[in-house]
Amino acid sequence: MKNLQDTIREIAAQSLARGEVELVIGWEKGDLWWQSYPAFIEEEKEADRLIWDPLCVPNLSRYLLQELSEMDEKKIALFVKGCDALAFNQLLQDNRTVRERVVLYGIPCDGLVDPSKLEREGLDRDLQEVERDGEELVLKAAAGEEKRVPAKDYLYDKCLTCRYPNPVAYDQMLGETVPVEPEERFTGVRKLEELDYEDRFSYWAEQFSRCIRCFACRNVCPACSCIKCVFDLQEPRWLGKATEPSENAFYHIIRAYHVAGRCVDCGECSRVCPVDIPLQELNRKIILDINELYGEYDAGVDPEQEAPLITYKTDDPAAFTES
Amino acid sequence: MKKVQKEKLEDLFERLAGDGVLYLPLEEDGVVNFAPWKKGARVNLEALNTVLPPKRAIFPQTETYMRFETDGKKLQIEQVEPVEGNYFLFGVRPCDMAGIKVLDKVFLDEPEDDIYSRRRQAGTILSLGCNDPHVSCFCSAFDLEPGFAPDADVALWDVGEVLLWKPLSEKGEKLTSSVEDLLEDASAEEERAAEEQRNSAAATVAAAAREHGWNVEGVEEALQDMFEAELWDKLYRRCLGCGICTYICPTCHCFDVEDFGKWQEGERFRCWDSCMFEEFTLHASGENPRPTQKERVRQRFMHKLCYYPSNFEGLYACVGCGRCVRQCPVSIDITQVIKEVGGVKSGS
Amino acid sequence: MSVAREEHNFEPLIVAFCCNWCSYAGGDLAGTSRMSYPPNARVIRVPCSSRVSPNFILRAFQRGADGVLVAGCHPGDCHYITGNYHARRRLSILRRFLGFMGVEPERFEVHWISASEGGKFAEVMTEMPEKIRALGPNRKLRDAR
Amino acid sequence: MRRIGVFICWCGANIAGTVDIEKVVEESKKIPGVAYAGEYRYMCSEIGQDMIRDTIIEQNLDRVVVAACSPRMHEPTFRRAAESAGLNPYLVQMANIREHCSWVHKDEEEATRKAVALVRTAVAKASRSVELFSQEIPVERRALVLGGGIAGIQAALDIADAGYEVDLVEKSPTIGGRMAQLDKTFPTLDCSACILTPKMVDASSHPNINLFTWSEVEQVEGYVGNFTVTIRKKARFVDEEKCTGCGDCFEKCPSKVDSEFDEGLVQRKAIYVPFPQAVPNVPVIDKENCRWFVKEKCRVCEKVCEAEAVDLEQEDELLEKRYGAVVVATGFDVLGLEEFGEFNYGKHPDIITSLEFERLVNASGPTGGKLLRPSNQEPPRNVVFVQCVGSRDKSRGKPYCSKICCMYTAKHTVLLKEKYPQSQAYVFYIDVRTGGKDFEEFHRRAVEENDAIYLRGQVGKVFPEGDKLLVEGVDSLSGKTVQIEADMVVLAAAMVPRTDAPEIARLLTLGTDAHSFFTEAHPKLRPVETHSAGVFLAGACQGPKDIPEAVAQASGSASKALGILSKETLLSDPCVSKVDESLCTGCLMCIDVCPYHAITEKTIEEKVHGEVVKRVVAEVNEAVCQGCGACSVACRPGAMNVKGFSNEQILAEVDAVCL
Repeated sequence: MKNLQDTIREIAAQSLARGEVELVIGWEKGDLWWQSYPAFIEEEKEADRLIWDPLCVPNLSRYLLQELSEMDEKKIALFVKGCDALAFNQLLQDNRTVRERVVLYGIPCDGLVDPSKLEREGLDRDLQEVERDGEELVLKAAAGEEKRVPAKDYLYDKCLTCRYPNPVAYDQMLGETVPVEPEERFTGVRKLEELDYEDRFSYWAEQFSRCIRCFACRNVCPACSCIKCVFDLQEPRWLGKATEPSENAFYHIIRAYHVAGRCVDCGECSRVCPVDIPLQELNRKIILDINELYGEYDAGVDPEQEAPLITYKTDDPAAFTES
Repeated sequence: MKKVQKEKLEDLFERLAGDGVLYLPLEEDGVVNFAPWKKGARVNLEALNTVLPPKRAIFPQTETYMRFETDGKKLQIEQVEPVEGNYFLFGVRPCDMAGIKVLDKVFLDEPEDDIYSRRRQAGTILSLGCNDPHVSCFCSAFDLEPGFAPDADVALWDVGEVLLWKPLSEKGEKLTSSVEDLLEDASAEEERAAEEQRNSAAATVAAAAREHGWNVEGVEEALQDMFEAELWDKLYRRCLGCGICTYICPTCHCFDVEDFGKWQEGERFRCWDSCMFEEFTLHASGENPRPTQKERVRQRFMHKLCYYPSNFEGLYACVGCGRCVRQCPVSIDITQVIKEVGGVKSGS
Repeated sequence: MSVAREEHNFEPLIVAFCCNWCSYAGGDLAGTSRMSYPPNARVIRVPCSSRVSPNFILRAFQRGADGVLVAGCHPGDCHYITGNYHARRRLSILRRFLGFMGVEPERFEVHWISASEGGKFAEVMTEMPEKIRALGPNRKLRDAR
Repeated sequence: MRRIGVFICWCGANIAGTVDIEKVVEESKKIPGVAYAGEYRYMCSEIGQDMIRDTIIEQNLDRVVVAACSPRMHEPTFRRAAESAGLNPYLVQMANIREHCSWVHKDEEEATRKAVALVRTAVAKASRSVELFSQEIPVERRALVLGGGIAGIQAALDIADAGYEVDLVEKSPTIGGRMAQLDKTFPTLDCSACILTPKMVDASSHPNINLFTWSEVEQVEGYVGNFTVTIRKKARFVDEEKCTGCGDCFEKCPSKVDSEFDEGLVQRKAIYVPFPQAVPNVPVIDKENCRWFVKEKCRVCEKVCEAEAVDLEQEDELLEKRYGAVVVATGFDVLGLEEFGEFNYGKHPDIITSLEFERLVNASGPTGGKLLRPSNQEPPRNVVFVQCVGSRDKSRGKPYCSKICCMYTAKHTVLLKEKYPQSQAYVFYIDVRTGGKDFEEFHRRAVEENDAIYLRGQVGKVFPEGDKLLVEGVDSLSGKTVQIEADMVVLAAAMVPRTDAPEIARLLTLGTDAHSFFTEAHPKLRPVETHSAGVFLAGACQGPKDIPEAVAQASGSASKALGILSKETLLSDPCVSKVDESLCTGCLMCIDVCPYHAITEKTIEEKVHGEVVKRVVAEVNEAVCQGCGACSVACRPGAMNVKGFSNEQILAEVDAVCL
């Protein structure tokens, strides 16, 4: 890992020094062990702030929305994990970014650590730093103590089902590609589908009842790139501000529907939800149905491929007689 | 000092719930939040902070206060009673209790907010001292004590098999006598244990504060001159503009007013709003005095650490609960702001 | 004023989005042919089934519809050539998704009804309330206020 | 507050018989925004319309709801009435309380309740209605006719005669189309060439008609009144100006290929004129088969041409032309018979299609009009005609009836008898359909005067035996198996659209049916219009037709086209999509779902936080947009809205209808 981090710093410093780009977006470290967050580096000497560790989860592609429009013709370098690269491609397909103005450095990613999984087992106590070493995580405590645990047990669920850990879009790949061994991603959806309609409804009603309408799931989503979101319109007022069960359901159904065929399955929605609503399952249900009805489609893999909900075949199947 | 055996808690809850709504930390799908207790509910008194602060019981996210009906040109308006009756907030952490005090200043000072005031009065708050603060806890920065909430009606401490129980107010006394039969006198040993826990918790947080430089002294004054500081240019860039930090904050109290209409009838409600949202300051004209996330992020920190204390005799609108530190998806961390501003001051 | 909503005497309220060229005309034909069907459904005329946004469908459920119908030209016969092909994909995904949310599929139906199918229009208008009557009033997604 | 007027129609007893009008009036008055509610026996009558007009003025109404019949019936009527009172016509909404209410519900209470709900919904929509204005679109007063068969020629002549310029584009080297291949026409037995050739000449010499043969349409942009069409004028390699039509070039040309015009019964040269009466009578070089283009040697034609008209360096020309209206008359093909192995078509020269039969009996055909068996050039004696080959055949062919086969087969039996009185015609048929003027009489003539033997049943097998063809079939009337020793078998293969019909449909955004026939805008009432405004259909490209039908439809199309060309400007329908640029993200998904290519992208400049930034947004060409609204649903933030069916309006309707 350290090697990769050095490479990242080196590349960032170089491309800024050579004037190839005016901004590098990567990750940097906060005071607390889990804080690896987006860093915006504009000067060569700042490049040493950049880090790479198994907690660099925030998806950086979305920042292009804001940064590109503020930088006129300037170029930006971006470090992309597998999911970030899919997100980038989706932004490209949605006409929300410009390929020529972005330099992508691909980072093959072997999964990121879910802090809550460490906390659940009390492994966060005195924790200072988390490192990845092969199949293990090295947990470094304050007093220099080290503990090794199997990495797989502490990765985000979304990482365990990741199908594109190696970036699909990049100008330069940093590091060795990692093996692709995803767990089945539709297990959760299929499990819910075993419930009858009443139980499904109760399940979701309960989940949605926790929603506080913070819109983090929307704001973090690389497919939610509208300048003005339909939920924020005053007129027509599609969504009221009251956290009523009905309004919450409307929000979550339409949110998922609006990313139908464009969701790259990065799972950031689930990750950022402060009340742990399994939002990714909603998106995955739609992905599953699109795959089943209209052919396998992976959003973000090929920005040239036509998204399934803006095209059709004359002999498409319909789901209107199913019950 | 009294105590209640943990095995008797269920009886206590039943008693309290019979006398009003009993809000306490319940666990559902791994998420712990204050919610009305029902028999069989999964109570979690170990969780340090609930995801959402207990302010919801006093200042609900959505609250209808008026109904209206039209009939031709006639308009009928009916006030909706805000108070649901008695309630108990059980297991409120000292930082969250301090958060309620911050809300009190806003809503109970003149002009008094009638809805809030009536709700506040109807509640009895039982606080629970923290024994084992989290790495993100920084209440001591605001002179709060993790182990004790002086403003609660009853203070509780978890010392193993029992919860120590100490009434702090008239309401607390009244409650204590109403559940007398479920309480016992605490032993000196238990009291000493509680004392030790209090001290150790306070020491832990204070040590962390020292280590990280979480010192709010002078921050309010420093920020007065920092409206145009570079700090904001850096900080906002990673902000996603979601409302997590504000909605999970025990001191945030901004609300919006909206109508829900159905043809000839409807209702008016108020609901939490967030200064992180673009629409928060959007004028009907289309003008927005806080046009970008930079102004919004600045506003949040300025409000908590500068404007509010300027208005309320130096009381910061942050209680160091650490929720935003933990929950912000991109780790925008108020302690870093405190540290940096403190640093700016000491450096200047 | 509204259809009786009491559980014991439950008459389902159905919001029917009908495309102007085929299904609405099919409804007109049912009328001119003096066919008879129950009054549960109320038609909202739209230019094309591709104009029907999921937002409208959900809003209908929120505001008290017990069922929602979208009716358009048969695939291949769209007045706008391809509109119903888009509607077919969009609404198929939505229908399954609502099912996933726990809304019984009988509550959201899509039918292709041509301008000459007055009989089919009347049939759908008769059968859909029957199915929904068996399910009872819709409480899911409904705004209780 | 709005001042909405509600006008409730009794429609005599049609509505009032089931709906309690008084109650609807009373309830309407209670609806917020309703300033007036009244009723009348017949709102659509002059008195009713006057009442609407006068009330709008007297009551100072700003919106109108008419509760009456279907808006598909009288919406234009009531819009006009409102307009006469100075109200924008799009501020009128209708509640359909007849077709959707009084006529289908029997219980008065229920029907009345529903009528009130429908009125309330219309009021809700009306209150969200805004004034809409049509745009004036200038008309390019020229027409394009696609296809130079009889339908195309007729349409072109009609338009040209009315004084407007027409470009007639034909894919093959000559105009004339299928009709030029025919010998006689039923039921009058006129000589096809005799009636067609003068028309071809008329078309070519008409001052208002420009012929573009050996040309294809490559691209179509624009909309009614303003089409921009790119025509590929394929290289002919013969200068039309210089060519004298002497024919030396194809006399000397050494390359031979099957003649398309003669259905492959004979061969033509690589440089050729399809048939002697071709218009223009200028040869064309078929590049695929020309020695020069294939092997780079020869150039014989060039050498022999005294007029020096042969120009082997010629290149395709792309012409960009503008039109106000388009007539599509691309005609038909004959179904390929690969699926019909039992007939052994293609395996034996005496098993032919009806079109090939036409060539064999045609005086200009390969046999000079002598009907001879292709296998041995001897006159046939027994000829078996098989009807419905691929027509009315869901499983292997087409489910539809090709319509003309019954009649041309009757004609063929008559022609056979004329040529060889000793011959015998057998016709296998499913049904004989003779709907048409003098058709049944003609058919009887075939049966009664010419002794054609009609056998109701299907042919199971055709196979050669010796120099004969054995035809095995079933006579379903007698139930017996029939075996006929035939000299010739003629198959009435189904009529299908041209293979490039889907491509034409794509270019012009036409609808097609399952078989790729173009669809008309309405099967009864708009039979020559298409869903693309300004594009009209003529002839068999729309469905099987005989000559008089094709001609009639062509004249119909021409008059529709003239309806456009005779105006200097057109008024657009304002109920189309509109972009709110402030909401548009520029994802441009709307472009992908628009069937009319009505949406394009444009770059706008706007001031954001004091700085001018550029961004891409969608833009609707209101003249092209037809208002389907597919874009409005693809648009997530709702930047794309449909005027007259706006998000605000439909939402208001949903809310009101659910009360």
